[in-house]
Amino acid sequence: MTDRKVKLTYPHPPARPGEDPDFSGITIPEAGLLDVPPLDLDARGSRPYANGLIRVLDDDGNAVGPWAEYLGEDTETLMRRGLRDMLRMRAIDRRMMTAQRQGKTSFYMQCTGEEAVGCAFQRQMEPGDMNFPTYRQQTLLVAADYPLEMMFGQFYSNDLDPLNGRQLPVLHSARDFGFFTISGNLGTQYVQAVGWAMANALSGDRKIATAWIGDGATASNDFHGALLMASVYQPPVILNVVNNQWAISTYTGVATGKARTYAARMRGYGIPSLRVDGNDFLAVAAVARWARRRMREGFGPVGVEWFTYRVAAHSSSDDPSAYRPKDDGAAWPLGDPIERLKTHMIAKGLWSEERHAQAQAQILDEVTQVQKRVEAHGTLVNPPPTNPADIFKDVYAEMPDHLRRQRQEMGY
Amino acid sequence: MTDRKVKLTYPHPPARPGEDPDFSGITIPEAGLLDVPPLDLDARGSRPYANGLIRVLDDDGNAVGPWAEYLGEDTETLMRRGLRDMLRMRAIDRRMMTAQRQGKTSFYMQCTGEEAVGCAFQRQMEPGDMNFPTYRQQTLLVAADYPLEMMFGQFYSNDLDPLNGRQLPVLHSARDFGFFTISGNLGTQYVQAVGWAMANALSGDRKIATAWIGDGATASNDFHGALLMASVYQPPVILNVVNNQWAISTYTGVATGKARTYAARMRGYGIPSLRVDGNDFLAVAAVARWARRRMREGFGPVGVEWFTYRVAAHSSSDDPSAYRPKDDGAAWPLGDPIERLKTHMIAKGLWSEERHAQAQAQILDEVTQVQKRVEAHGTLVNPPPTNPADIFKDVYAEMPDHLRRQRQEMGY
Amino acid sequence: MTMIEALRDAMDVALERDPSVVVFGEDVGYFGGVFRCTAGLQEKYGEERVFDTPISESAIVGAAIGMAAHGMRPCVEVQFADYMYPAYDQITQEAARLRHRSNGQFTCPLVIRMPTGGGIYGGQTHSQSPEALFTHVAGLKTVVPSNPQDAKGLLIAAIEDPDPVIFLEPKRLYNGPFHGDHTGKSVSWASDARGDVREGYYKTPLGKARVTREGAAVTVLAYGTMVYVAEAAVQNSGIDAEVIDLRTLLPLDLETIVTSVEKTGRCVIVHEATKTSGFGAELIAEVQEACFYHLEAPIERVCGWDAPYPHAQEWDYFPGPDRIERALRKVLEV
Amino acid sequence: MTMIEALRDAMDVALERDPSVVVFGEDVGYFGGVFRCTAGLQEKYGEERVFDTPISESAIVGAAIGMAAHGMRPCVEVQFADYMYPAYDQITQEAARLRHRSNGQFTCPLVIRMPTGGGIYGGQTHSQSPEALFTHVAGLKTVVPSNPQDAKGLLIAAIEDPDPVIFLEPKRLYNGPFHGDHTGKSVSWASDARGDVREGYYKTPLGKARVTREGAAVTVLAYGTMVYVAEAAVQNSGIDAEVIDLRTLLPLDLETIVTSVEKTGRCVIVHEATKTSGFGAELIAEVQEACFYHLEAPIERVCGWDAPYPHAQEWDYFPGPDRIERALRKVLEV
Ligand SMILES: Cc1ncc(C[n+]2csc(CCOP(=O)(O)OP(=O)(O)O)c2C)c(N)n1
Ligand SMILES: Cc1ncc(C[n+]2csc(CCOP(=O)(O)OP(=O)(O)O)c2C)c(N)n1
Ligand SMILES: [Mg+2]
Ligand SMILES: [Mg+2]
Repeated sequence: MTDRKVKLTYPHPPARPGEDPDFSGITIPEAGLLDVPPLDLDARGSRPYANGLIRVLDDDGNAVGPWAEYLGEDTETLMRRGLRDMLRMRAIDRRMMTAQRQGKTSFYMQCTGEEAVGCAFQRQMEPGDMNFPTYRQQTLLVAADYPLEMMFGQFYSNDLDPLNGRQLPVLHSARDFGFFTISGNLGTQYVQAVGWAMANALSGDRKIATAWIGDGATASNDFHGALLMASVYQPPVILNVVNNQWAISTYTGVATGKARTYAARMRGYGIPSLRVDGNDFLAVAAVARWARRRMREGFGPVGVEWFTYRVAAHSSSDDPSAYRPKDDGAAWPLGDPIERLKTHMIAKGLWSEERHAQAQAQILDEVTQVQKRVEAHGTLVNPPPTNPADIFKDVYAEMPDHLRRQRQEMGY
Repeated sequence: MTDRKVKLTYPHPPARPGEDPDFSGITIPEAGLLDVPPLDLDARGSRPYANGLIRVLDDDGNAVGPWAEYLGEDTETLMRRGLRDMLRMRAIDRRMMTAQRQGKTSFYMQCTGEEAVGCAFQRQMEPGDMNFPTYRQQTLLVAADYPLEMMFGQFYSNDLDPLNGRQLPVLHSARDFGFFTISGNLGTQYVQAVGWAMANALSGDRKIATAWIGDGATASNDFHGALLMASVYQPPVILNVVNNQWAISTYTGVATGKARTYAARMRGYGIPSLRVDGNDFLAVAAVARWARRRMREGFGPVGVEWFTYRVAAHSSSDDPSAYRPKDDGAAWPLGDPIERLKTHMIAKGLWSEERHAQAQAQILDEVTQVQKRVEAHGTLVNPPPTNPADIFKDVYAEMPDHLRRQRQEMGY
Repeated sequence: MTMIEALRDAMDVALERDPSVVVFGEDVGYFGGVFRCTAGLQEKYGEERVFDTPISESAIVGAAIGMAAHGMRPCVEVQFADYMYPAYDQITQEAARLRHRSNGQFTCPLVIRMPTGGGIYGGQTHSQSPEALFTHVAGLKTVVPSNPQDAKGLLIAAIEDPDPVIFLEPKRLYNGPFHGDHTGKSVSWASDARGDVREGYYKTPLGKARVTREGAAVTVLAYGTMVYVAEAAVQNSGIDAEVIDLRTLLPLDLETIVTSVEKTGRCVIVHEATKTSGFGAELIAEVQEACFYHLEAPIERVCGWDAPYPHAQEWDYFPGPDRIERALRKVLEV
Repeated sequence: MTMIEALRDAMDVALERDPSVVVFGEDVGYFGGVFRCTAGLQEKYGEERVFDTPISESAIVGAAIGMAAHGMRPCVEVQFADYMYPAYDQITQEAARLRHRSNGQFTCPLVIRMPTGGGIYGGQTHSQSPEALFTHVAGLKTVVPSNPQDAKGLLIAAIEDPDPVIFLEPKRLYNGPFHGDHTGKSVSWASDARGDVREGYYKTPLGKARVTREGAAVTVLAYGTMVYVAEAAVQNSGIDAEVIDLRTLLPLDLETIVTSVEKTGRCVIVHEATKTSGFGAELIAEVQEACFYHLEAPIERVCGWDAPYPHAQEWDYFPGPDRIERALRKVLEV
């Protein structure tokens, strides 16, 4: 009786453990093909950008096409800073993963391979702009020159932790650095960012909000709510999707379904959307600059899909060898963001392999020094960290009676 | 300091009370322009159908274009039944509204102007197919020949009520008539329909599910969840959006934002989608037939936006004169579904004004007779309806102890 | 003044005094809300301050959280408490926690108004009383006014509160007190002293209960509509009960409750919400702990049955004066 | 067998016996779940029976409801109980009510599994215990197993149950019992009799508690991880306490509880969830009503503090043996 015609489909990644990495299904348009649209681009007009891929750096490390021209005067400083930020980020990831493995904290999440996205983006934002990041945008903090002492303090939950040990090591909050308090619940902050941007517009403070979400979390309800609210009220918000192809063990196909791209999905809401090579530092910087300018002119929200690859494990609790080929990341056809920027800078005569090795070592050393200093204040497990009675602080602005009684019961 | 460039937008209806109805902003393509796509249409290919409007009946009542040819052999029976169903629906609405005004029940919701959607759709479905309707698709019941005794029984919450008085008069449930139990919470059933359709595919029962939602409720989380799940697993489900331009007092613009159409929004999920003149009985029937056939072939979900107008108040609690021009509905450029089908049938020599008036009177009389018979069993307020202890039944399959104790406490 | 007018007046005062106050929700703008609580406010303050939203409770609350964190004071409406569930994630995991998890960097001064309770033949999706789902969540305050005077003062206090406040409005009281007899004549607020609402700005502090009737025999704890139903039961029975209107469920005014129960030695708790794990359970837990040695009888609960709120059997479900009277007699028997 | 293996075994048995059983959720298919509870099941039963889903808890539950109404028996996983909130609308307004509101036309035999509780340094979004948010909702059953034997039998019973069951798995017990001392050596289920799980099909009935330790001085009501922490406290204190593992919170085995409290005259309730409006309140309400004349002292609650679950202060938050011991002594003082 069963009708074999009607069957469900189940999206699969191109390769599984034991197989070779396979990215043949991914179409990569040439760099430099797409032009820079006017700032008042509408959804309809954004079609080629939503279905295509904005790229600046070509396979040989040359910066090509109209977006290369869009970077402003001082691209040299931009690139030097960017390279430093990305190297610093990678050094932090490395140090933290090691410390986590040594049992000095509970948990960590790396952003290896995705450094260009946040590092290039953040430098195009303005003071007072507010990012609503996920746990994989530590890059936004690094590029905002967030003191490493605070980052490591939270990592170890010691007395340097700006959040008093309340949050997981990766769930930062740094209002003064334009970084909203991260939630462990996926998606929730996407729509909060839209609300913040509405407040930007209503208060006339000339600032903007930026929303961040992973490809997997685009499935969340708040992704939908955010796009809808942004489409209706047109606040100054940049709606970022970081498509790194994986949601823990789940392939991005389970989040896209038959949609062409995440940018296309956003475009369906009437929000002009672009898709960008997220491993191309210059492409990210150029598009972020364009988006920030668009906000300034009051042309409303924009969606950006940053196309990248999660090279590392999902988190310190995850082992990707159980669900994808070994060294998958190394085969990613859009390369490594640090390598690509380095190659370009060398080609431009601004950098060399030697200086790169030197810088890398120096940055790792700096980071390690900070880490050691901070670790001397104690780690999560040794010695015991923050004050237990602190649990009751900040539940409310003023502590109500029942919490006061509970604090007493605790012995404080 | 405020930057007047960055301002929020607030969508408005074209006219408000005291103004003339204004539908000049609505583009209505000619009837018959769009062809019938292949059953395996994909999202990309559905672009013209999602942004256009499928119409069969032109302004003079002629059935034109390729979709007119798609109705099957016996269009005469189809139209006669359809006209009768629609007239019956309108008679029911009329009788029920009057009774509600007389205080014989708590609440009612009419579907005036939207009769073609459900009436034409349902006759294209097959036995065992399951509709997941909203409160405004009583038409699906009428066209499934649901006994009026049961409908009125629920209306009066008397002993003929198949739901034992538990539900509001409009929130029907009729499994044997392919009608899923309606929830008062908007949107929830859209994704349940997708789950049911997944079960259709997994069990190989050759049946399908149809999901229904209003334009306003497309904002709900479950709309998003449903489209995503349908896009990922490709079950046999028809995803209907009834765009009647209003959500209580809120104009449809607040639900669309800058999106072009609801069909376009669905297309963004990778689901092929069509937009149809919902006041055109023949267009609805043709597209429903096409969609049902597509399902049979296992080509996956399809989205349909039925473009119509909510002529009546939102509900018996609502007074539209507070938020839209008087007689807005009469000015709706796509006319009245009954009038349009009647005109066509007269043009075809199948009908006449006299027979129409006669049929109308006869149907109203039939409905009134049933109503009277059912009313004799009691109304919500007089005499008291169903058994109070029934509250405790069906909370669980077996009544647990605590409910047994509560029933005793009640005195049963 | 009706409770609807009192609530409107409160929002009017707040909008007038503080430019960071904004009011929004489904049908809240042009039309003024399906219960008319915001009627006229958009006209008065413009669309930037009072506006309509899409039908997404999670997006309404989510956006409001973003605004509140930025520094505004949103006062949003969920059309019926029964429709807050899509927003439950944003309310409990986000609004309730911003201050704590960011160590005070971000805060969430947000009010979420929602009509609650039954008595209007609304069936299972227009009658629910979800207060216990909020009182279980640290970081939220939960308020249930029972009359126009309180409604105005409490709403102004809620809007000025630095933390998120759930503001549950008993819809059966919108137009008048309701003593539980639906066959009786409906009473308007005009004929009730508590409908006499002061003009202009005033606050009724959150966290303070009110003894609405003094008595020595037994303490009745109630809130919202049940305050009147309890009063009716007391009246009918002739029992010398003390009735306490809790007004705020969290923070709870335990002092007023304990003082009363220590005096009476007996306690009956009344609410419309389903019994199991309802707020009555928490009240019992606190009262038995604080007043154990004063209690002469088990504390009784009169609540909604543990079933979905039915449509036609509304008055069999609703905890009416008779059921309350029976409970009063029961605790007095011993 | 670990609890993870026992749960997997239960699903294996159910998938094997009944073709209408399907298992799905985030990372549940190919990978076998972030806690490995479904490892190997997709390989064994194919993708149509065991599959991965998008990250939308509401869509997972919503689709499962549709499948259940059609006649299947979905057993879905929410990755952490902390992530059930987006699905709360579907769970409480839909799954819980299909049978009632359709007068039995549609039913919802659905199991929603979710890891619950703290003790793994998961911070506020990987540690919550939301059981009271389910017990308040008529139409749901709520189960919390505390050991592999029960976990398997209860899960099979839940999957065969004709109504929706919330199945909360204390993640701190996945790999072994935990007595509340995180500095001590971790114990595996291999060394515990309750880790000895029978092969093949068996059911542990929903709604039956278990006395895990008999005693005469005081009754301790606990569930999940707290059963072991309570046992440790009892052991440490040398008090002759009776410990009851509730296993199912709703329907509640009141008989077993009442029998015990009538014997001991004293009662301590322990749970990890925040105290206010937690399930402990309901237990107190029922116990004081049923056992009022047997009670010698106020019933004590030892619960999570009314604050978000902190990361670094985990062991100050977690209701450990010392706090329980203090409560035991307190109720015995009188
Ligand atoms: C509401 C919710 N559901 C599930 C989870 C568990 N979870 C944490 S991260 C993750 C995968 C997210 O993938 P993606 O959005 O692609 O972000 P990425 O990790 O790739 O940066 C999941 C399922 C969660 N945190 N919140
Ligand atoms: C979750 C939820 N939020 C709000 C409501 C209240 N409500 C009932 S109908 C309605 C408008 C729905 O409009 P639309 O979806 O366009 O359907 P229509 O009434 O036009 O058929 C609203 C807001 C609800 N029932 N459920
Ligand atoms: Mg990802
Ligand atoms: Mg509508």
